[in-house]
Amino acid sequence: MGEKVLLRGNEVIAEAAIRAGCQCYFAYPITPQAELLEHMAVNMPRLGRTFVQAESELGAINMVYGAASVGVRTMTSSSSPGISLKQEGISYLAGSSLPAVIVNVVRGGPGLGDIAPSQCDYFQATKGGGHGDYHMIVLGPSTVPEAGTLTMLAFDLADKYRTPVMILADGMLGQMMEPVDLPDPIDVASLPKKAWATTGAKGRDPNIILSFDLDPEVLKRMNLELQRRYREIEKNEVRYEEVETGDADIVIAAYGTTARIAKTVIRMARAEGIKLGLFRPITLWPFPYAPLKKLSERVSTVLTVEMSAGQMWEDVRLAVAERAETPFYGEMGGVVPTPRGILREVKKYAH
Amino acid sequence: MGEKVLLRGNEVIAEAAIRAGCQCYFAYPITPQAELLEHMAVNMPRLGRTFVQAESELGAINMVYGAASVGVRTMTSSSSPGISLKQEGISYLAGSSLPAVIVNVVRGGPGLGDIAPSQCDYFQATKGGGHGDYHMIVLGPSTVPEAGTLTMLAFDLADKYRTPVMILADGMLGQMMEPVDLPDPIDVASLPKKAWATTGAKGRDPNIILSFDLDPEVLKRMNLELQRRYREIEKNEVRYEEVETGDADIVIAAYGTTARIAKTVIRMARAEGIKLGLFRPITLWPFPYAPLKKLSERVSTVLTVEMSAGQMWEDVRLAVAERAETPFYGEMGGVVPTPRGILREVKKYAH
Amino acid sequence: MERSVIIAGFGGQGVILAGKILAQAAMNHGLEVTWLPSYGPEMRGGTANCTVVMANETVGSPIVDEPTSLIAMNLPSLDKFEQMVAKGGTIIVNSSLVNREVARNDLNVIKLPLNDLGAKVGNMRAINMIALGGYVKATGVVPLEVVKETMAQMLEKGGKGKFVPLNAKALDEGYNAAH
Amino acid sequence: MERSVIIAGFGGQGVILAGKILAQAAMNHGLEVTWLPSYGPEMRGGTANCTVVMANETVGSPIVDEPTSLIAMNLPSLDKFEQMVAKGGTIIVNSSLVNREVARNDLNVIKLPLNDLGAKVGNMRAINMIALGGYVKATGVVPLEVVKETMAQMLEKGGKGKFVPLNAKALDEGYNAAH
Amino acid sequence: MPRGMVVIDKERCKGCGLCIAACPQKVLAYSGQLNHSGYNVVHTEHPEACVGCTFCALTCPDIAIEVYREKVAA
Amino acid sequence: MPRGMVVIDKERCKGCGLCIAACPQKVLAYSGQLNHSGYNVVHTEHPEACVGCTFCALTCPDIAIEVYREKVAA
Amino acid sequence: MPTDLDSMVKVFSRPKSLTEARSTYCPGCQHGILTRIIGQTIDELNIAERTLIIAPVGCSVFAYLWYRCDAVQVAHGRASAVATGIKRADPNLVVLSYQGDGDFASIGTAESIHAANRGENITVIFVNNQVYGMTGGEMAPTTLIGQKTTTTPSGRDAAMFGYPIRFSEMIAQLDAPVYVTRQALYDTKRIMDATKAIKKAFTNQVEGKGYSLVEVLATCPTNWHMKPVDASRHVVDVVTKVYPLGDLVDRG
Amino acid sequence: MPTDLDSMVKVFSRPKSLTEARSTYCPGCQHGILTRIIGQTIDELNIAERTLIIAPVGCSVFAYLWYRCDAVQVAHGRASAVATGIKRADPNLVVLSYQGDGDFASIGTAESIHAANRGENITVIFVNNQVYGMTGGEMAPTTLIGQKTTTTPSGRDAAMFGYPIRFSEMIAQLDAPVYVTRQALYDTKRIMDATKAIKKAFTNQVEGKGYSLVEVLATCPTNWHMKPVDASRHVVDVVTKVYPLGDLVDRG
Ligand SMILES: Cc1ncc(C[n+]2csc(CCOP(=O)(O)OP(=O)(O)O)c2C)c(N)n1
Ligand SMILES: Cc1ncc(C[n+]2csc(CCOP(=O)(O)OP(=O)(O)O)c2C)c(N)n1
Ligand code: SF4
Ligand code: SF4
Ligand code: SF4
Ligand code: SF4
Repeated sequence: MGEKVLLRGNEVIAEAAIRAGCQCYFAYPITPQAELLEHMAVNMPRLGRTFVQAESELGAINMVYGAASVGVRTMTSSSSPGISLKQEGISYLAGSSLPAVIVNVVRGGPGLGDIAPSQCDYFQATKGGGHGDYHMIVLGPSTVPEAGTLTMLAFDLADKYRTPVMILADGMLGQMMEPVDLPDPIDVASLPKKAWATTGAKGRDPNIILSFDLDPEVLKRMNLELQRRYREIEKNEVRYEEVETGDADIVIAAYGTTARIAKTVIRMARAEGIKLGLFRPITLWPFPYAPLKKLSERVSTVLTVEMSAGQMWEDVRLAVAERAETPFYGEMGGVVPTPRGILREVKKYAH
Repeated sequence: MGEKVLLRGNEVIAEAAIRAGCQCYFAYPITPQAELLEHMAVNMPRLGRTFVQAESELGAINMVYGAASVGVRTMTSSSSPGISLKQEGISYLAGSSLPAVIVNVVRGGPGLGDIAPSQCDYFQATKGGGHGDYHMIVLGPSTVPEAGTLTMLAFDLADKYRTPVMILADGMLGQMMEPVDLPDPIDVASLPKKAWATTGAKGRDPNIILSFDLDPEVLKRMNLELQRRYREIEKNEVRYEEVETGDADIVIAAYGTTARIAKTVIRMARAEGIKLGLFRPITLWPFPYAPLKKLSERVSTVLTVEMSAGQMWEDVRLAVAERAETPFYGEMGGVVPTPRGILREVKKYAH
Repeated sequence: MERSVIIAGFGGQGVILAGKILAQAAMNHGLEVTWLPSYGPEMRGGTANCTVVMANETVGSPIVDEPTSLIAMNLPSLDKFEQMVAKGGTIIVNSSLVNREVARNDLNVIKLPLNDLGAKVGNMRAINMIALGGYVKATGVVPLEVVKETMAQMLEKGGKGKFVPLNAKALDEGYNAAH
Repeated sequence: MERSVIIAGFGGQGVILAGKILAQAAMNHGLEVTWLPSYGPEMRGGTANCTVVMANETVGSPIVDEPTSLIAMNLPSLDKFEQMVAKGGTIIVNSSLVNREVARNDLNVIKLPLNDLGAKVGNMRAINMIALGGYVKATGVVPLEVVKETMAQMLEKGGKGKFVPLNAKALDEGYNAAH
Repeated sequence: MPRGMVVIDKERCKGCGLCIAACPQKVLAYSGQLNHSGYNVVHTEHPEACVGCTFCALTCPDIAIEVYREKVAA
Repeated sequence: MPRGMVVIDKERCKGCGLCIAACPQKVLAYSGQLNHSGYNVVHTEHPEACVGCTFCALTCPDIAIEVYREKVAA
Repeated sequence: MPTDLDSMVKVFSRPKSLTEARSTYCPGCQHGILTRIIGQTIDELNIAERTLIIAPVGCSVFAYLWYRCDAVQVAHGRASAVATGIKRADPNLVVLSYQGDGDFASIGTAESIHAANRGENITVIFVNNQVYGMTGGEMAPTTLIGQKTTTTPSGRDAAMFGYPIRFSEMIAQLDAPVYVTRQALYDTKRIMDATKAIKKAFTNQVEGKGYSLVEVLATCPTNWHMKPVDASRHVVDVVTKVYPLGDLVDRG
Repeated sequence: MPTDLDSMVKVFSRPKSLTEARSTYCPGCQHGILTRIIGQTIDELNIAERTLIIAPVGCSVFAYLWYRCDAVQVAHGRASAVATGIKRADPNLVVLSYQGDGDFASIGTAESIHAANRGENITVIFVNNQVYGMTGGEMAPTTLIGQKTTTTPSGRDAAMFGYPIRFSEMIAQLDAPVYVTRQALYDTKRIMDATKAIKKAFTNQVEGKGYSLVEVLATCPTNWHMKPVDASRHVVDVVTKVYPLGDLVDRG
């Protein structure tokens, strides 16, 4: 398309999904992702594709399970409490090796919380909020344009590894507008056929979608296959960004909206002579442990900044393993850290 | 009551809950915790207490939310997929500071999985399967008698800290019988009154139970109060067991059923001259980081053994921080590691 | 160089749209830009606001703790945001509804009687454009013509082309009224 | 010293109860004990089994990969568990239903025609007690009298006191039939 | 003296107009004044016509109206 | 020659007895033989009475019964 | 003012069981009328000290602010389950489960139906405004055929989105409920009828009779994009044709 | 055997669309009869190549083993939602949502009702055996008053546990469903009636008519603690009194 347009993050995710060939979208309304639903309500029927406002988040994720079984690209979106309701369904998707995209426009929690931006669902997304040994690929966009490109990528990764993929956004990213170059729509017909999909047992043996076997030895084998795929994803798909880390003494570890704010902090800090850099994981699962480990060997401090009580912080500490200081600065409940607030923290570790 | 009886883990948890003064129990059937429900179905009405078979796990956890609001001791139980369905409710309980006990008799996952014992819900339990920055206290009993004592403890801790507490058991612990000395019933009347409970605004200002505020600054304060309480719990309530660690060169880190099996392995290993010990977290949250850190300073290897792909392993590595080797041995899908299987792993690290 | 403005007022005063037009105009003018609304129930019946950040380089934080400008369409908005404005910044105040002076004296304060001016251009719904006109004059962040064109394009796209002349007049009115 | 036995058979053959009685008897006899059933759908219509571990000290693993004994009430059970039994261990086989020999020769094999013996004591439901009697004789893990008493207490508590004489007879029958 | 009287809490009134429609006596009308929340609030344009029937108050979603009625001689 | 005939798959039969009750001709009965799953399976005790009505097969939950009927001369 | 207050008596004032807090509803939103009716009922039955208000997720999420009663704010759709837990824990409490149509008849379908089927001794007020108010005007299960919402931008089409659900009629199929009724608030008479119905629903609970459900047709001027007065008219002209008023069950 | 196979024709055999796998049901369980009827229907309509079987959680969790059709095993209670997803993604597929009464009428209440209300063009078979079979005989929403289950050890008491739910009657209140019927399997005639009903429910879908629901009263000899033949008798004598047989909606 080439043409720059000013759009909300929610709309960009929706539009990118459409351009990635999403055929079926199912969701239940919730703030702050209402515009995503609305964009789909307007545009999916127009394109002859499926939009269903489900009776609940449980309904929606299980409709996704159905559509994914049949082999079409499919998506659902929600925000924190709604995502909690999808946990059983996500575990089933993972267990049944079904590709699907799930968007969480995170808000303040726990419980009903509020509708302001937050990053307090990182654990749920990356460690597995559902039951069982599974992982989703979790992508953490930092700007509105990146929300678009990562959504396109999400569909590709989902298909490639037969796995659910989550876009972990937040209320700010969903609500804000920013100029964006919308990616070109893919050619749906050119996507590889899914031989495993339950499209009707015509001229072949039946295909079965399932996440269970009552024989533990068989279920173990199914789990080993999942784990094999997770190791492959860890090998191939780790994505991250480093900003001004070359000479950095202090590095901020942050993702998503917080990372974006941190970029302003770098400018402010460098203006004051503090050698500050940024390590930004783009894949939150698989987490970029190795590059952060490497980086931690040559900095004094890795300051984790999150809109949470310290969740990604655990992964940072796992990577750093006490090689550097690993302090934490977090805001909670929908409060967004300000550049000045972060700078104040940075200064505590600058010498 | 002094007399030893042979009972199933599920029955012991149920009976301990009754003796801890659980007034209201709500649940939906699922294997392998059926006997827990059945014990409650028989005994709660007999004692004039509440037993409701809910329409679903969502129904059950929200009934618990209601009963907890009113200030009575209350419990629900389920197994893995059912616990996933309770995640929104658990986040609400935590957000609203409501005491309640939740039992997860874990089975193989993900998805429908199977009904054999597993430890694959550790992440969900300890990191927060629901949305938002919250924690539950998570207790991991290793034997049937301990399932009883920890259930009693769970109710006390829930009330003390106004928090949900989870008993993280597994199918084997739930199904097996073992001799147990049932604890004496507490005197319900002697429990401290809950001034915050919504028992009717008689002679006082209204009490309100809620987990939200639309003003991020207020929600932040609510979160800070939760975090303050979590720090207090971390200070006061860490529990763990060390077995033959005094001279140990290799230590197995394991909890629950796996830890019990590891005790057999210690006997076998020591018979062969291998200095093997066991570090067993009893509180899985708060995890005993400090004692394990200390222990890791004087052993060569901390071998984590779980019935999972390696979940508690992350906490072990956080504690050990590369001070010792941290290999992992896991079984999945409901397969239970055998003493010989574990010993084989141990030998890889014995010199 | 980064400029930022918080536009705030009652629910019906059109602050969200004013912000969108400004952001789109700035983008058309070649600037990097972010637009961030307050959202959800707080808007209903009560107050609404949005933040526009415009810069030559990539915008860092779309939330600003020191906006360079504030457009306060009512008293609660002035009360809430006055202290945040950066030293030397600009405040546009709707003096029709705000019955107090701006307390700070390190700012460029422009009082516009928006409701009276609205009556003058013939439609109270256009007061957001009057305010925006005043802001453009005071800050010069985007040329008035670009704002006008952008407004016209956006209204036409939304099927509200017939309101273009009115809003153009309102932009002029505000532009001229600002000293 | 730790003894363990897997008791396995068809769903209706009473293996779960036999295991419970053995476990309770061992406990009454002062031993540490665990009892672990197979559970869930695999029981339905198909086969069932349970594992009892008895020891002087705390029982470690209630799952055993080398049981010291096996009671195989039917062919699938023998097929499934024969290879697991510890060297020098004991297998009680229901020779009424198992039409093959035990393949291993490092075990103490006791063949009991349980169905015929059941007919003899007058009730096919008692064959689990016949097998248990044989096991007690072969292993001596708990005295027969303790098992009998325990059985009587348990049946009486469950309101099935009238079946005590039959089951006592069955225990004797199995005890005597085991060489 | 009118038979009834209504007192409107200006800061509670949201100017929805339901009371205006509910009043059988056409007592109420918009005042043209904005309150602190920016609403055009209702006032008693024809207080003399009020019969104290309470219809306006019954319909007011913001419970902004109190109603008085003439004391009936005991 | 009987008008009908049923063939029972012994390994599928679970001895539930529904077919015995469904047969209007009382053709079927328990055989007293256990199959490999331990079920007392049904057999045709009175094959000569079979009319091939299929009632037993319709009711068999395990689809253990096939039914044949005399060829009608063309 | 020309009148003499001394010669007047107050015949209508704020119910005592309500706090002074201002409502958070939009201008003309009939949720507000219900607040007043409920307050009045609590006053009349003198039960403020033992009433528990369940504040759902929806525009009435702030319901806990308005009553001088204990209150519990609950997860979206689960109010009837929470009410069950409360009532079973303390049967002496009077429990009001106040729910929007999205809450009660969509996400909460299972909890709503099974609480009714168990005959929980609670009072449920189910506010049918044919739209999701709080989240900005999406389709509700009750949305009328052809009605435009943000998720049915060309109007609700039965083939794609199904039909407006008459949930009370479904509940009325169950054996347990003692009282199921549909009321409206579009004029003074309907407001007085609804007041009676709500009082009856509370009285049933106080007398231990069991489950009562009052469905109330209400307006959402904001998301219907109508003036409040026109919205009331719309209820008369259109909405009551799909959702007829009246008692469906009365076993009291 | 005295008969001469050559002179005989096979008049009843295993439906072609079924595999050779043995059933996992208990002896005499009527789930098995339904398997056969469904197989026969798929044969008759010649739709095996485009039929998708949804295997629920419950005793029929293994349903995917029995048909020579593609199949999807789904979460407990969510079969109707999954069916919606499948059918919307590919309307050419024929989707059977096979669900137990716990699955359909308890945990799946919301998904069941809203799929029906949307009029999804699917076929639902809802097996009402008044008990949770798979998990060992707990109370189902359909359990009869006085019926003993593991969670109602003294029999279902309405005051504590509510009433047996007539879910099909609730579904019949909706505007969308084209066919809602209740059938049984306790004798040959009923089996033949049920066969007709199931064929009709599939035919409706093939012809694009919309949502069809066949409730089937079935036995669970294991958890009823009855011999299979006695269980059938119990359906006639007791169960059909609470759940009358027959069509509730037929807009086909
Ligand atoms: C689990 C969950 N899903 C969705 C939401 C978002 N949400 C808040 S209110 C609401 C619907 C409100 O509609 P209704 O119940 O009809 O009440 P109204 O606002 O119209 O009074 C929704 C979907 C939520 N808070 N939680
Ligand atoms: C979320 C969840 N909750 C509970 C269960 C346990 N469970 C398995 S089957 C079943 C009920 C089965 O009953 P029904 O649907 O009536 O089918 P039936 O077995 O009687 O055929 C339950 C509760 C589960 N697997 N998943
Ligand atoms: S009904 Fe109430 S809020 Fe509405 S205009 Fe009248 S007084 Fe104001
Ligand atoms: S109906 Fe079938 S399974 Fe049952 S006894 Fe007859 S042949 Fe065997
Ligand atoms: S959005 Fe609708 S329901 Fe909500 S407060 Fe406003 S008018 Fe009332
Ligand atoms: S438990 Fe009941 S429903 Fe399940 S297979 Fe057995 S008889 Fe059938």
